Amino acid sequence: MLYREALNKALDEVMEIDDTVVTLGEDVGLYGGAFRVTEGLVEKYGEKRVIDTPIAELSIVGNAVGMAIGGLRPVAEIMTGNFSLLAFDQIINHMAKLHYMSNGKITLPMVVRFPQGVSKQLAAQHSESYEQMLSSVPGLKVLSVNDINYAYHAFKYAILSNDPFVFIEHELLYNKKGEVNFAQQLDPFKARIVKEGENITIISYLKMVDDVMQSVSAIESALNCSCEVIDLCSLNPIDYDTLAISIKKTSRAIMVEEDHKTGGFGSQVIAWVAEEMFYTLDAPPLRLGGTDTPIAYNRTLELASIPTPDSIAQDIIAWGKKNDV
Amino acid sequence: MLYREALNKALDEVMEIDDTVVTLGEDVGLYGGAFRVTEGLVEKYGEKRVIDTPIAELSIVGNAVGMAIGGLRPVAEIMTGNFSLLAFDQIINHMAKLHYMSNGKITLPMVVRFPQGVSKQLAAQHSESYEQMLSSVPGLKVLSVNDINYAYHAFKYAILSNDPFVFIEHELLYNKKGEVNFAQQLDPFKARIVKEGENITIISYLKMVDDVMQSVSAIESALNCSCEVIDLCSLNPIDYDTLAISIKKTSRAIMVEEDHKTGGFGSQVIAWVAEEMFYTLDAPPLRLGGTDTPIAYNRTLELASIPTPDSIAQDIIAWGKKNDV
Amino acid sequence: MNKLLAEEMYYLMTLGRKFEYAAKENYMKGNVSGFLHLDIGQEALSVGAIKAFEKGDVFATYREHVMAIARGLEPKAVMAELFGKVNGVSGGKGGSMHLFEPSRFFYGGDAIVGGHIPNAVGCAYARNLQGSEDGVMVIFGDGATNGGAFFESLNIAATHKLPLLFLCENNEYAIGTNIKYTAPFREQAKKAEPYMMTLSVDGMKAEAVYETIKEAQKLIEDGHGPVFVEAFTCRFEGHSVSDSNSYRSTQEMKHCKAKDPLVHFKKELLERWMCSDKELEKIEKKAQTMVDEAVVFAENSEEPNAAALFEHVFTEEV
Amino acid sequence: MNKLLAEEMYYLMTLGRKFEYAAKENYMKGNVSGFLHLDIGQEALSVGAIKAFEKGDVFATYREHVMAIARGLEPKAVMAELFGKVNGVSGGKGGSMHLFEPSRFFYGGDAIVGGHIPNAVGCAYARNLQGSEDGVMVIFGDGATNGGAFFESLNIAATHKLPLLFLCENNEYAIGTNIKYTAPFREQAKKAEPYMMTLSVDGMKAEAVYETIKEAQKLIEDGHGPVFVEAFTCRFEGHSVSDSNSYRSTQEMKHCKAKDPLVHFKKELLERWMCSDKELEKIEKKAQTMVDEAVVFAENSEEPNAAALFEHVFTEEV
Ligand SMILES: Cc1ncc(C[n+]2csc(CCOP(=O)(O)OP(=O)(O)O)c2C)c(N)n1
Ligand SMILES: Cc1ncc(C[n+]2csc(CCOP(=O)(O)OP(=O)(O)O)c2C)c(N)n1
Ligand SMILES: [Mg+2]
Ligand SMILES: [Mg+2]
Repeated sequence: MLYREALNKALDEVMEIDDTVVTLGEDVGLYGGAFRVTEGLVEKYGEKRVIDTPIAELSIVGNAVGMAIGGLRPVAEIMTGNFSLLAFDQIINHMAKLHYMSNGKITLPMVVRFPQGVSKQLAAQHSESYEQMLSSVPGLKVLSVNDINYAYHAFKYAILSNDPFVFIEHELLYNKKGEVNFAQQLDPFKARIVKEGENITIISYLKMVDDVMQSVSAIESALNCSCEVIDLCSLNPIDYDTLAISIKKTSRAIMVEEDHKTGGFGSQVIAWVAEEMFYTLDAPPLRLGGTDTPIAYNRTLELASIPTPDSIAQDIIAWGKKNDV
Repeated sequence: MLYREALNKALDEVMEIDDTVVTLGEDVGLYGGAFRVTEGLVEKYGEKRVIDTPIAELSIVGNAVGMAIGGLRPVAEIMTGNFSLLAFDQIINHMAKLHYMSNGKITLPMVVRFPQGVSKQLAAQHSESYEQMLSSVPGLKVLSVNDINYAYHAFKYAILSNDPFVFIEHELLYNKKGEVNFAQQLDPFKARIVKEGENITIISYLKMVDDVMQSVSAIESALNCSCEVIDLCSLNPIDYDTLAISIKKTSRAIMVEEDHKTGGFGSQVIAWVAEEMFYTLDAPPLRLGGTDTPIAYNRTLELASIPTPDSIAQDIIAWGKKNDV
Repeated sequence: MNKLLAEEMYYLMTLGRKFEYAAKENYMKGNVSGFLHLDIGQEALSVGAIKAFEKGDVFATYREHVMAIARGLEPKAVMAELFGKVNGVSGGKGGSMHLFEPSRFFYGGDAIVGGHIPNAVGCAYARNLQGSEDGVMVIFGDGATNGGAFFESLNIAATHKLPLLFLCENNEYAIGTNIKYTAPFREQAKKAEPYMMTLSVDGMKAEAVYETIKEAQKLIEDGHGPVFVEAFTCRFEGHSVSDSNSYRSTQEMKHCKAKDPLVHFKKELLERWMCSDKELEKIEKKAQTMVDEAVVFAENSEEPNAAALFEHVFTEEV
Repeated sequence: MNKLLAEEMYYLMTLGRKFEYAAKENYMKGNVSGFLHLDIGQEALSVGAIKAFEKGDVFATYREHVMAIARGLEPKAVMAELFGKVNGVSGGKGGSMHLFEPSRFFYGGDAIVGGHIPNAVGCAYARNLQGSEDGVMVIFGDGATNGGAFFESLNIAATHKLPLLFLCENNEYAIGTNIKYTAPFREQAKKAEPYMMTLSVDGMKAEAVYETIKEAQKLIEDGHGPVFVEAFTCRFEGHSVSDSNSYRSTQEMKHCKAKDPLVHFKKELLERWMCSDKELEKIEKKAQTMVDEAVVFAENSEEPNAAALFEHVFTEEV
């Protein structure tokens, strides 16, 4: 099953059992979604529940908030992360706050989902990552999904939850293949240990988990060590318990993310490591992220601006040599 | 001179010498600005250069971008930080990127300024802080100003620069009194050492600098130590050099900010400290920030959700005792 | 409109006016804080519209005390909210600008100008899907009609023929800026004309407002899709209690106050519905008692406890 | 329109068409990547509008190659940009969607639907303040007319009577979604009617487009404030090269292609301007040569060097 098919299946199953679930967004109907996540749904559930919206992101989220107030469970798709900026007022001032401001009287069972990140030469207005902004907003639960099995279960969970979720995907993961264990009971807020190891904890999420995994054997042989790789899965809340257990074991923590390094999501993780795990650390923590430059169209520049399996291996090996790993 | 008068004077002087400078925003004209920063300017420069805009934040910034393309130097006011979310697409997708995407052909000499933060019981949709989001955007220079002298010089610098600036103010600073040294040559990107000290480096910015200063004597007597207090002034770029010198001296770093702690701006600073100053540190770094809750209207809850001089002193003293300061 | 309803509306308008003055007084005393936007001068509009739109959902702005009360929210729970107390409609967390009562289908209280309009559109979509007969009414100021959220909503509501009543309270000001600086014409209904039927009404006359909203509601029920109603009105006070109102001349204010909706409606009651002075006095007294009780209730209500800070961030903590 | 201009426009339309096919071919070969939005079928509109709006600033979308070339940007510099090369108009950093040439007052190339419209408004404001006679033209699709940025711009441009020409290319599709799902009517000019004069034109006819834009420009020069022009058109290809266009039936595509603007304009040239086949052949050849040279130029141009990544983030580094 492809990643996008897992999401499609999750949504389809929930729409089947609960007819308050609707999905809305640009081209989600007949067209099947820009990345085909909603394929086949309009044929099955009709235009009233699979809603092709105008290009009006503020309204996509704002309407979803109102639908939730009115008793529906909307799943709003924004075509690409960069366009979500147009909806930031609705996401942050409304979706995240109405439950609190109303002292719990209003509940917003809803999901806003979008793909983000560097795909292939889509240039600066189509390639950014906004998890650092959204995961810092109190009142939003933010999931960001590398694994297909996890994607299926976590997405379903988010749709059926009574809290507002932001579900962040990556353009380059949609065609990833994998298995879904439909019977599994999965806690979507629990980090996933992708690979166990003894000497370095490498923390990542979304697409970068795959890049990290590709770099691991080079790192392990160069530093003669073993790496534990953790996929955060949930960005808000963060599963600090799993991180703490791992770092206690390894005494070393590295964060790898695709976003511009300055102020990236990983700074929260590493700041937490520094505050809470300081006496456990045998080496300074390391953060790998993108350069602080808008994303360029040219492929060489584009790739030079984000971590790649090669650059990850190189940077971690250099860090390891410098810090006696 | 009041803080808001210093800003007013800076803008007035620049408008006087350069008639490409215009200012736009809601109520900036006849009304003189919600916080009176633009008072008297429409009378002096007319409605064409002091532009009362509709309540349309996306356009306020979007028009400013176009004015800059057209050869003006716009200073756009957004009434309150929370409303800036409506303009995030223009700030991040346009203002920050056009220079880069055009390979330098388009330049955007412009400033977007707004006040933010917890004032007094303005509730969740009028009290937030967004410097962590905006200072992580490549292509924007972000200043956030505690000091009146600094405010005057830095604001002037920003207006006259050819780069796009976000200039973040705080609602509770506008009536702060102080002196401006008009003759001074001030580097707006240099952090300001507010108070020298030997044992702890406390880093802050904007209003929190004042709260930190109020807490310092309690901390110093309780821990029998001396604190160095640094006002960052510029949030992007960050003056890491000044921080490094201080932390090398004190071996301890604390970050105090008003924003919700999770993912707050300070996480970037502390992550940098952990990565770059690890071997210098004698104690885990500490971050103090607001709770991860939307801002409540009730005054007690509101104050409980952000650092105050008392809570800062308490938290730092507790940290100091625990870590043998 | 029959006499009973007219009296009820007069009661609500009087209650609203007195409530607002009491709120202002308590702001001056320091019991109420933050932004306090008074509806004084606009009561005919708030009460007329809410009473006419009996069923269905209502989305309002930050200037919503009177609407909330007309909708049936208890004045004491509204006042306690202004005081930031735990018995306030939003538990003291929302304050003046954020009054919510889903059990009365009232989601007043958005402080982002125009931000609640897309929410109302979404709710109307839900009602449509659910096959409900009752539509949604969304109330906003003239200042909101220049923002993208409003325009997107016109388009979407018209495209889906949603049961949505757009009610624009045109008081010609957005804080201190007159509408002539920010829109090309005074009548904001023009903006809705390409999309839907529009009606306009003198917002200082309670009965006219009531009838116009009823007419709009009927159009919606008859399947005409969304309807836009513009009501011209005038606020007597500054934008909020902290605004000195210095941008409006004495002349302009005099002209404005000459149209006092309470004075006008009282005259109607006396002349057209043959109410006696005594009857009206009784109503006014009842309103005063209600407000006095509300203030006492708010004063005596508790502060939220410290734990409240962390409650209701989510429905379930992880 | 005289023969000389007609021939020039035919040249530009032919050049545009051939350029787009060459771009597509090079996309298939892997020389061009990212999103590549072709203008094939819409050349009469792009060329007619740009040639008519000779002076003044132009803001366009991501579907802007042909406009850029008509504006005088060198085809080889545009092709090199598509190749991501250092001699591209944006140094290889922008790509197909981000072509900028301030020296030709061309700021085409915004990839946020509707995002450039407020920028054009601001530029028109600047031109007004500077007392310039030349206005600004902003070009956008039918899909952009549902977004808040567009609406806010109508209001602001009308309020300030800005010298701004709104040009809507209505091809009835936003990616794969037909306009009937997202707007209550097909004619988007209706949305502008409350604010400004509107004109509409068959966008498949180069001369009609040219004349209509000239007329609009005249209205703006005469101080009528902003003008809205809607041109109905049809794109022959998918939304971008990676879109299979499966949502449009063979029937619909046949109908659409029957209106080929090149075929139509060629016929006009032969019949009305008495051009000879030979003259037109010469023009077509010249266009082909230009495109061939552009491809060779792009192929031979260098990649940007590694340092380019960090250049032009700011005008001055701190
Ligand atoms: C998006 C946004 N921008 C600005 C503000 C600040 N503000 C609050 S009320 C107001 C004026 C609104 O005027 P109008 O819509 O006419 O309503 P009225 O106050 O007249 O009832 C403004 C600008 C805000 N709350 N939200
Ligand atoms: C704000 C935003 N939302 C969504 C998109 C994705 N997108 C790119 S083009 C497009 C369709 C635009 O249609 P239209 O405006 O009619 O222009 P056309 O492609 O037909 O020329 C969409 C939805 C985008 N680029 N920007
Ligand atoms: Mg108003
Ligand atoms: Mg289109």
